[in-house]
Amino acid sequence: MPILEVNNLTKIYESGMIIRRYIEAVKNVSFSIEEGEIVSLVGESGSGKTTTANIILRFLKPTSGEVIVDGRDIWKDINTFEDLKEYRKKVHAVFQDPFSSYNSFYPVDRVLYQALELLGKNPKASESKDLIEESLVSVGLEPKHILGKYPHQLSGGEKQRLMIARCWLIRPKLIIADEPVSMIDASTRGGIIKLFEKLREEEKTSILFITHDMGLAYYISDKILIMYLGEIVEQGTPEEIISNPKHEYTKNLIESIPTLYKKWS
Amino acid sequence: MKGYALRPFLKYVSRKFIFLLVTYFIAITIVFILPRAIPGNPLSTLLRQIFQQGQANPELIRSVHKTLMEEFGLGKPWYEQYIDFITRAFKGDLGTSISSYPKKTLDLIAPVMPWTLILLIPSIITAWIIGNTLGAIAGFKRGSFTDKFTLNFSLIVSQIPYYWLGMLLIFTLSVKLHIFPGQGGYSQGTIPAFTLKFILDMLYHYILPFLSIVISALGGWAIGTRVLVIYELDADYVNFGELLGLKEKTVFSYIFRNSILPQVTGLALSLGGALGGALITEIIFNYPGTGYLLFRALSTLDYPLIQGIFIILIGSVYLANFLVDFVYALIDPRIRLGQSEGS
Amino acid sequence: MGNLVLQVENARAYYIVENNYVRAIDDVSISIREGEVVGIVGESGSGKTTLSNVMLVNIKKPLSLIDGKVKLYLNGSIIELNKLPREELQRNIWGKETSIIPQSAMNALMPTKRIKDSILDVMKTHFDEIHENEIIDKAQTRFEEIGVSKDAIFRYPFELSGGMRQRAVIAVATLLNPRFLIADEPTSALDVSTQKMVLKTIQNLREKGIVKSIAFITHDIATVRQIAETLVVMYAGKIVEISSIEEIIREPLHPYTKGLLFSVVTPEPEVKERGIYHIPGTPPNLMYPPPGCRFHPRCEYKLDICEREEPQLKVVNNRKVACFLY
Amino acid sequence: MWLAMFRPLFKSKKFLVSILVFIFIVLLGLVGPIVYPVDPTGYAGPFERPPSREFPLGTDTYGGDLLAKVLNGTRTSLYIGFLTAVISMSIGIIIGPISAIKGGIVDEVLMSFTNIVLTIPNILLAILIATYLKVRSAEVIALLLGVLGWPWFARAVRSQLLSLINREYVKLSRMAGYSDLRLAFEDLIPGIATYAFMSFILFINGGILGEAGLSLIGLGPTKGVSLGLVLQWAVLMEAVRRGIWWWFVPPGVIIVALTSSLLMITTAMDEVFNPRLREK
Repeated sequence: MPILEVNNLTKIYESGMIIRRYIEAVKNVSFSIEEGEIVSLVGESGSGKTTTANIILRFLKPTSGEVIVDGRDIWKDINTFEDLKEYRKKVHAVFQDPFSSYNSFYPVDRVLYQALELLGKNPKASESKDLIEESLVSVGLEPKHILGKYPHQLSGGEKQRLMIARCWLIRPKLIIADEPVSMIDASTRGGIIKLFEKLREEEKTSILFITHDMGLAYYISDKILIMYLGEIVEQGTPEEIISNPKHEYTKNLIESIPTLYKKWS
Repeated sequence: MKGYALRPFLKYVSRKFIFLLVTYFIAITIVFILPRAIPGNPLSTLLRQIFQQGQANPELIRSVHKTLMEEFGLGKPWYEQYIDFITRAFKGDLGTSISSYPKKTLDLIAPVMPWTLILLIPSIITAWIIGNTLGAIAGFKRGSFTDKFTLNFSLIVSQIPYYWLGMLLIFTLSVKLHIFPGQGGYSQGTIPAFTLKFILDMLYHYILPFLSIVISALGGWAIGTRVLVIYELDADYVNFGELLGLKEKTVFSYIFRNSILPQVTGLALSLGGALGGALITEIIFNYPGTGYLLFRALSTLDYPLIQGIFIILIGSVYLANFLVDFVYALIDPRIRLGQSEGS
Repeated sequence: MGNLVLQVENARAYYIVENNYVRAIDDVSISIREGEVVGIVGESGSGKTTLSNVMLVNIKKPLSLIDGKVKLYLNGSIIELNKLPREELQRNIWGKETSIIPQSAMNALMPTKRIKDSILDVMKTHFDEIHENEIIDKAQTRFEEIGVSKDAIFRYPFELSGGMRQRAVIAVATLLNPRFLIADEPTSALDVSTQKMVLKTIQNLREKGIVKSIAFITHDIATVRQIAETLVVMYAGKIVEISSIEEIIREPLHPYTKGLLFSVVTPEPEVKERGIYHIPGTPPNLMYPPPGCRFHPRCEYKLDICEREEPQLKVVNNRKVACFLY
Repeated sequence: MWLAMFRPLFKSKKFLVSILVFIFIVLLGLVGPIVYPVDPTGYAGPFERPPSREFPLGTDTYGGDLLAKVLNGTRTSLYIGFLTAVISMSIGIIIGPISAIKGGIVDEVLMSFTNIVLTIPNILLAILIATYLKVRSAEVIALLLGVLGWPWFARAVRSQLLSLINREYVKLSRMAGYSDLRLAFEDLIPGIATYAFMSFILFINGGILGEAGLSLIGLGPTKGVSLGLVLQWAVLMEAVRRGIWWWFVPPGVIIVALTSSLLMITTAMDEVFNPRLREK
């Protein structure tokens, strides 16, 4: 059974009180993710990939279609606050902007205490402190250097690692990683990518990796979905997509990507 | 092509127009509801007062009473009163004054309205221009002495009520120094006419009320524009322009132009407040405008006149509001041509 | 190798922040020659944008040029740009001899003026007398050369699409055929398809002789590799390596260059084979840079000397590198 | 954290000077009437006396002690200003967040309503309403001004919240199972707190100036003393043209000092907290 199943998802934005306008952000999107699989959703700005993420995270209600996580429809089968909390334990996210991922009024470790609370653990218990330190170490952060600090005192890479530490605590079945490294310096990106891979290896976490960077998608994923103007126009293994793109859009996209080892003609 | 280019402009302007029309309708409705909704029914109080004042002429009292009953339609169901009220308002029949019975309210307002417009329009435009220019210079030279001085000056000046500044000006420049006349729109004894002599006399009387509005209104504009300019200083087009060699003067003109555009819509929104202030200023100066008429109406509790003045004033504010927005849509190409969103 | 066009010698440019210095670039020298495209690559905080401001001598508070020279070679004579007052630079140098394609080209043109009016304003600064029609004709020709319709100059910037606007900016920046052009991350905000178009446009500028030489500033080696011959690698306000781009890709010398190159992920089999690399740690706070080599706290080849002495750029096999390993 | 946040504020000269002026005037209003216990409405002595040792601010046409009037008037004006601010803020802080959080049709209806109230010239409407009220206590004046003053604040709160709600940390708190209420208190309100505080100050100004304006045309509080009422009587009695400056200058000075010191406080706060205005 796939961990995530998206069936015929459509999101139409409506606006205007008298004259109504409609924008189709996501059109009839279907895909699935198996346990321990990393699937990349690749698209340029405005392609609808973030809207898709927001729907899966249950922040946005789709106009039609269904999202099934671990066998349960996230709109029909979640009715109580407790159901929702259960769902939150299963699906987590890492976002693009490490700076706006932290509320500047609180120390950065708040994100970890929040995770413990979600799990129903007493954040003040000594066991909690151990869990937090353990999670920090597992993402390569020095607890002394992080605990009690405010967001502006950490680098973007450290903040993103801390987000993954949060995932280590929650151990969700699915992580929606929405451009998690696009605002991180290239030389530190790799470390974060490896942390996602480690999560997948050790915890069998499935990851929906949303990105505009075909190189990253090629490197990290088991399967790539190409999204264009709200639709998934092509999907396949990284090798299939890169060496044998079928859709015009994908062909053009791959041709435009600057390569390192070969120069453009 | 031409028609296409016009479309966003017309859309913007007609949207504004409809919005203001609806709002005006609501405002008139409030004018209708108020005397009927407020406990203690001011109308009957008023009628009682008219009797109590015991004016000598019982015939007059009776006809005032009759007119009032008719105009306010008391006794009729509210919706009939309402429809009556609205139709008469749109016909320009704003009722009959009590204090100057049997004059029609509109006939009383018509002659004083121009005085208010002559005072208000030039002064708020002058204040807008001077205030924005000062603010823009201060913002452009941010951190300099000029900036600090302008800011602090504007912060204080913007909080001086027009009328109190008027009092100070009358006291110093008129009462103490006898430089300017301290009251009226023209010298007593002269008759308004289109003669050079009268116009000069009028201007002479105009200076103090004009100044008191200009000075107190410019502070707010200066503060606002200064901030807008500071926001604009780091704009990409400024940096790029400088690196293409644009002179400071040209860069300033760019920034000025872009920061002043939002202030045009600001002008539209500030009109109501400016009018309120100007009305009170007129009272201080015994200036023969709407404010003075309103003051008289208020002190004689001439409700029909008060209502009439409000319907006209609120209408004028909306009309001016619309005109300013129209001009704004004309001068900002992003509105005129319709900026494509999210590119 | 062509003649020198622009030279920066031993420049130190610091930001003054609360009575302290942020040493944004520290003792940096760079030479740009006729006909070459020099890539300047570095990550955030490496000083690459400050360097672009120094090359143009656009020094504004809180940045100040503490030390160093910026020389422009013009028809056999040498102008020390750092000695010219700002007005002089504006009138005779910027836009005319040196120019820039800014990072955020989306909003780089005056938003409430037609492009032609912005162009006329620029011309008015450089020439006492201008003939409007002539300028418009010339500008239209340049627009067409660059691949923008010539009617675009009668439009407002917001009426053009993203890619068109970017190219209009390039056209405006190069109207007066500047000798030296800086492209400051001109593609980093663009989708890849637009990015390629813009890169081609910039390449054409040199091929058509519109500009003599280009400094292409970026954080992305894969992008700059398509367009530049020489690569300057910056780290924490210093140049750590200068070499031909092919050689750097074949064999990076400086440990930082190595780390940076191996962290690049492109959809190529080579990348999957070599794996993805990252440099541990974070770049230093330039208010308190580490002593010795600024990279030593993150360097896996660190020697004892690296903590004490600053390595200077030295020539190694026709390449330049600032590292004690060589 | 809060302490550390406010520390830079006390480095601002503008802030220090204006807060001192403000505190001084508040003390005048609060402590003044106790220290100087003269009946502000009573008959104190001779008419229209200039300031003297006996009557520090002189007397008016009815022999009223002007210092007593100004001190008590300051108190009333502060009270009205504060109450106005509380009312406006309460309305704005309900409408703005509901509009932002609910979105959709609720948002559109509430914002249309807000825009209508915003465009109705509220001073004129206040005058009109006040006309029909036979008894106008200080509270009624404050209610009137407060009910008409909130729209710009509601709009600003809405747009600030909209930008906060889309911040990623808000989503992350939600993903940690936060309820809407907890989210509002922990993540949203701190984000708009300084802005709300600054708006509160501006509402106080609106109340003080509004009261003075209404009073001047005879629509102020029908009992008690306020700075506006002192000015009104000065105008009615032609104090300006008869040169009785001690009657109309002090109340005006207090109004201007009070409101401009408050405005300066907000400006200083903006310079410290708004990154785009911070001096480089």
